[in-house]
Amino acid sequence: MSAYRFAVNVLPKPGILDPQGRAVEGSLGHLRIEGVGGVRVGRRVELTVEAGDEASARASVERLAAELLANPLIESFAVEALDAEAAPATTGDRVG
Amino acid sequence: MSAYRFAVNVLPKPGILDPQGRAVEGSLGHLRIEGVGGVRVGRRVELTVEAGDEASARASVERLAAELLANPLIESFAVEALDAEAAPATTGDRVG
Amino acid sequence: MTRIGVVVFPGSNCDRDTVRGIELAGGEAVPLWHEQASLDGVAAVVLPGGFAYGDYLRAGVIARFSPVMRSVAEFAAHGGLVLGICNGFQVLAEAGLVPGALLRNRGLRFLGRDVRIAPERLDTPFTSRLADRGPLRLPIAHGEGCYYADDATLDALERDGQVLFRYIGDNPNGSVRAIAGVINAAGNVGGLMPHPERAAEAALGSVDGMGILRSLVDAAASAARTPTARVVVGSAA
Amino acid sequence: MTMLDERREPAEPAAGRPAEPAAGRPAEPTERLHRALGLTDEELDAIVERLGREPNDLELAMFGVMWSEHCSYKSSRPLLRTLPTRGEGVVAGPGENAGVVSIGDGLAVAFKIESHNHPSAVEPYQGAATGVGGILRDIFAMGARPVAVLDALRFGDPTDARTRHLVDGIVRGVGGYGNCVGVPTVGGELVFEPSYQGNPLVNVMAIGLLEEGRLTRAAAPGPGNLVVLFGSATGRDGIGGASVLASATFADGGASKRPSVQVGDPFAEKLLIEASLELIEGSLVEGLQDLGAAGITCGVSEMADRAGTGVRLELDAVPRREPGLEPFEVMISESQERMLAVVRPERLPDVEAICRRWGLPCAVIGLVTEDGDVTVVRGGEELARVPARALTSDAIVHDRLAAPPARRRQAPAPGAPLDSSDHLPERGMDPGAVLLALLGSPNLASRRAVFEQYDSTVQANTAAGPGRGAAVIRVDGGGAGIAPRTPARALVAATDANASVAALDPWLGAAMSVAEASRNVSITGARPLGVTNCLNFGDPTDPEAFWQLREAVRGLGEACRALGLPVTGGNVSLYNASPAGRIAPTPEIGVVGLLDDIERLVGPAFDRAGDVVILVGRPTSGLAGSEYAALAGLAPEDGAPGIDLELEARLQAFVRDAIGDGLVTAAQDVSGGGLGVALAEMAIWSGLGAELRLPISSSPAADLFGESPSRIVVTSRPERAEALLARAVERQLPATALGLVGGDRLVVELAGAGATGAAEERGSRVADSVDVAVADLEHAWQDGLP
Ligand SMILES: Nc1ncnc2c1ncn2[C@@H]1O[C@H](COP(=O)(O)OP(=O)(O)O)[C@@H](O)[C@H]1O
Ligand SMILES: [Mg+2]
Repeated sequence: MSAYRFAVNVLPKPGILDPQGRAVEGSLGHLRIEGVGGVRVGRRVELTVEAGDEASARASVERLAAELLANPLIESFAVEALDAEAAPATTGDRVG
Repeated sequence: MSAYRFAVNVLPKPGILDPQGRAVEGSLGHLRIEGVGGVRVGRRVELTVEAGDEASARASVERLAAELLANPLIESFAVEALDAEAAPATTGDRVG
Repeated sequence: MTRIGVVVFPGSNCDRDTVRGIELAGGEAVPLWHEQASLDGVAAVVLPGGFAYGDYLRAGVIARFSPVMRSVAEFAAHGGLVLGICNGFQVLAEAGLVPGALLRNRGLRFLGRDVRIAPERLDTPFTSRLADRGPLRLPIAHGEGCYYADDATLDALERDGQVLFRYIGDNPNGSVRAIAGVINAAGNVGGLMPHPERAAEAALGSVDGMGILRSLVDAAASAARTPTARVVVGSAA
Repeated sequence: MTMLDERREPAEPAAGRPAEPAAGRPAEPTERLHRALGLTDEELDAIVERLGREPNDLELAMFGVMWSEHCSYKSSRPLLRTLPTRGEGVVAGPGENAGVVSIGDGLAVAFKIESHNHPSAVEPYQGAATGVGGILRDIFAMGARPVAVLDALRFGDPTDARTRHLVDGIVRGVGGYGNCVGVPTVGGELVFEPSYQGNPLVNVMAIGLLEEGRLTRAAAPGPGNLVVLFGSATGRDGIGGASVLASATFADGGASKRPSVQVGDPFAEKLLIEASLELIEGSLVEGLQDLGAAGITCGVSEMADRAGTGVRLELDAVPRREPGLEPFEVMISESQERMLAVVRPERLPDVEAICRRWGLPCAVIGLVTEDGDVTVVRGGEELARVPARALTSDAIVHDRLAAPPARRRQAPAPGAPLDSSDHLPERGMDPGAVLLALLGSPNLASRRAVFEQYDSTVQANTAAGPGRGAAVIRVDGGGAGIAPRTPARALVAATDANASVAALDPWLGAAMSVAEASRNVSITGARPLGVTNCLNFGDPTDPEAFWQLREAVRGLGEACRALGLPVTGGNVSLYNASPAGRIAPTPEIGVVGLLDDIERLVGPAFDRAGDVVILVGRPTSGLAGSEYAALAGLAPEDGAPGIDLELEARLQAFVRDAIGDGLVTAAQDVSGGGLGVALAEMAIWSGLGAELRLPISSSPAADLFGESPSRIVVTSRPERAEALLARAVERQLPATALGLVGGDRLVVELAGAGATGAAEERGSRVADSVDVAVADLEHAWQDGLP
């Protein structure tokens, strides 16, 4: 078993309203940043998977992304492999 | 002037409590997904910058990320260059 | 008295209010804990408002995978009556038990205020006791209540009479076609963003929610009388 | 360096104090450390005296957080002792996590207000969110189910970008937390005043209901009992200034790994509420304490001290969020959403089962002992041993110097004759235009944009939410797991702080704040039960700031005595200042009252056309500190209006009794913006106008827009008006029938010697009356918030 670290990038599908993206664009004026557009705001989830090999680790992540992290009606996702180094020590502590 | 597309990945800093990551980890049992841990949930912002060259485009994105997209007290960010192709077809009005 | 289940997820916070609303409407409310697979033989299930499992990732998404929701899905598939209120509506949408999705409010802010909604139909289990199609004044309290479905789906919903409620005047969250509530194609699963259980007593300002709650209790009572529903309930248990 | 909670003492040596070690003391490492931990040389001496030896680093860290102003009340304690704390029905007063007052039928109400000013200035969303979380824990630690939150917020210039950022983040934070845990936010305040620029105030009040028999103390009785930590795991949250301890042992600049910002997890809090109440319901805990400032150190030392016991802590038993925490980090971490319970060994399995059911980690981290010490051990090694008392009740107390400012305005004596020396442009003003300007000003306009971000109706007991005077929460209508009762009762709550008057006269500002909060409760018909308070002041080592605090506490105490109100708890937040100077002294007052029959609730909106409008009370002179003066940009020299506390008490008793006897159809108090704004709000909230005639004592500005206290507007049915007026006379209260409710305009004709001639004198079109459409009033009011 090895530890693989992945990121799942979840973004609103093209055509789906993205009010957060609009809000970012709306504040560009205040910041005096020019030439920025096409802003889409989504989620990024990083996680570590213990698995026998990378392929099976990735399969777990794909499933997690499809079932939990993204809603296929409104969002699309992409899975990205990261350096295992990037793994934070531990985080979870909720039981049950 | 060319168009450059970037992603900004914003994640809670190490050591900062990440309630979302905990919630995802807490739900893994119900999903019957094993071996997943170290979940951190953040934001991903994709955007296009019109600029003379990539360096100056990136500089704009860095500024935007530092001043608007990430809260430096609790979040860190990384800027990632994307294929210009990745630009979504339409996303709403470009500002600035 | 007709027994109606009220699901309690960790993070549900309208479960007690919903129990009370059902009782005021003449039903017997039965709390259903999220980890139980049995629905305790209830004649209908209500998914109450709140922030199930914190609602952190996307409202309603984690709740969908709980043991009780697997049973609720099965119950619904066999024609069992299910109503989702606010977060409960979000859970139903995430679970695919009603069409569409609930996005963040267009204004990106949580909104707690009174709105007016009108029923599109009076012949559903959730609207049968409403006197007419006139507007009801009900409170909303949500951050992710912007109803969304693509145009083809919306057209189909309108055609098939699956739009349950629409906002009248103020569309608080930017819902497409001002949709405040929908039902599934079979007509036994419904969801809405406003809170009828918070408008069930004159002392608190409004009783406009009672019609919806009474409709549910009525429909549950007749479901409890029909043998098929009993079988369904038994199979889910 | 300051720490990210309400401890704001400078950790650097105070001005004038030598940076070198005090004479006679060797410059050992501890010597430097204590200052970095916020302790003075004098305080270190006091610690050595209590221990009979030098503290080690861990012990010093524990003292550093416990002897902070926030935890020890070392400057304010002598003042707070002067407050009246006993009263009818008080079952828990100051010293407990929250005050508790019996409301009869076996029920009691718990309430407390607390500040989270500094964290909110640094990280507005999380600061406000964790502020809500913290005060809620104080409530359910007592065994009460939280039923309401009120947020009193104060900011600087409303048009400034930084202010907007703070308002936005803080409001979202309050809502983000309260909405998720399912406690309605039913009231509060939003005030803009220049002195809060850079130092916003976030004071949050929470109210809970409990069965009296379930009242739970935060004590650790019974040696041999277990100390159980449940809730979130412990991380490096809020270590802040104490991370100097880490750099002493961490070569690699580990301090940067120590985030000071605490992040709230309202979902975890919701689970904590349910689990805690279930533990109490099952009589499974001997004591329960929330963990907030100073974390486990504070929790165990206070619990032990209250019971006269000690606690032996097994450090490694504390569940961690991440590896590598040092002992001091575990001991002072301010990780949120944690509770400490004291449990009999035989009940542990039941406690664990409940925590498991709610998905909360739970661990036995210590044992109650007889020795009175807080002992920290790891693997058999004793890391620290400190008497619990030394950390809490026997913490150092400072006798601070108080000195009044060199030049100060005096309030005129109550009843002093009115004059027109206000130097305000009152003669010749157009009162209607002034009224519209006031209604649209940032401090008086509708706060809808803020409170709509709150869930004010969850729990389905809110009879009156934010936006119109006091909040009204039904007690026993059948919801919230409390048996229904007929008639159903209601809790009525309000917060107020008159900082602009307190800036002129802290005694008066505090007394007026108490009077106003209590009046807001009384005018619904409810009987005020008690007072909680949050004292937001400046640096106590500055004699003028300390004088302000002392005077305000005196005013608070006198007003409470006059009104018969016990002070059941509160909180003190000092060192509130920005580079521009200290904040206006802000004695935030929360009052909770009980209405015996919710059906008899009287609201502030006009009720029906034809009702008679009656003003009870009489204006006194003094426009200083008023919104009118702020609008005019003037600092009147005549001082603020005075207060007659005995009159105030009579007025409030009068209105409660009149409501109880069914004589009143609407009641509104006169405060910000004066009588004009009070009447306008009654009109706006009902959509009804009124036709009134106001006899001017001598100055239209003072009569219409002055904010002198002890005035209310009531309405009655025409057939009851005589009885109501007679009742006022009986109680020796001035009362004037002003006219009738009706129409769609608010018309106030100014009559009497003081009014006539204003227009003539100017030879202009300027009116001697207010005559504005209610729709226009509403428009100005709705859109006034910048
Ligand atoms: N201004 C005040 N008036 C009366 N009591 C006060 C005041 N400030 C603090 N107290 C009381 O002192 C005790 C300690 O307060 P605090 O440390 O804020 O409590 P906690 O740690 O439970 O939040 C509390 O019981 C509180 O009610
Ligand atoms: Mg406490």
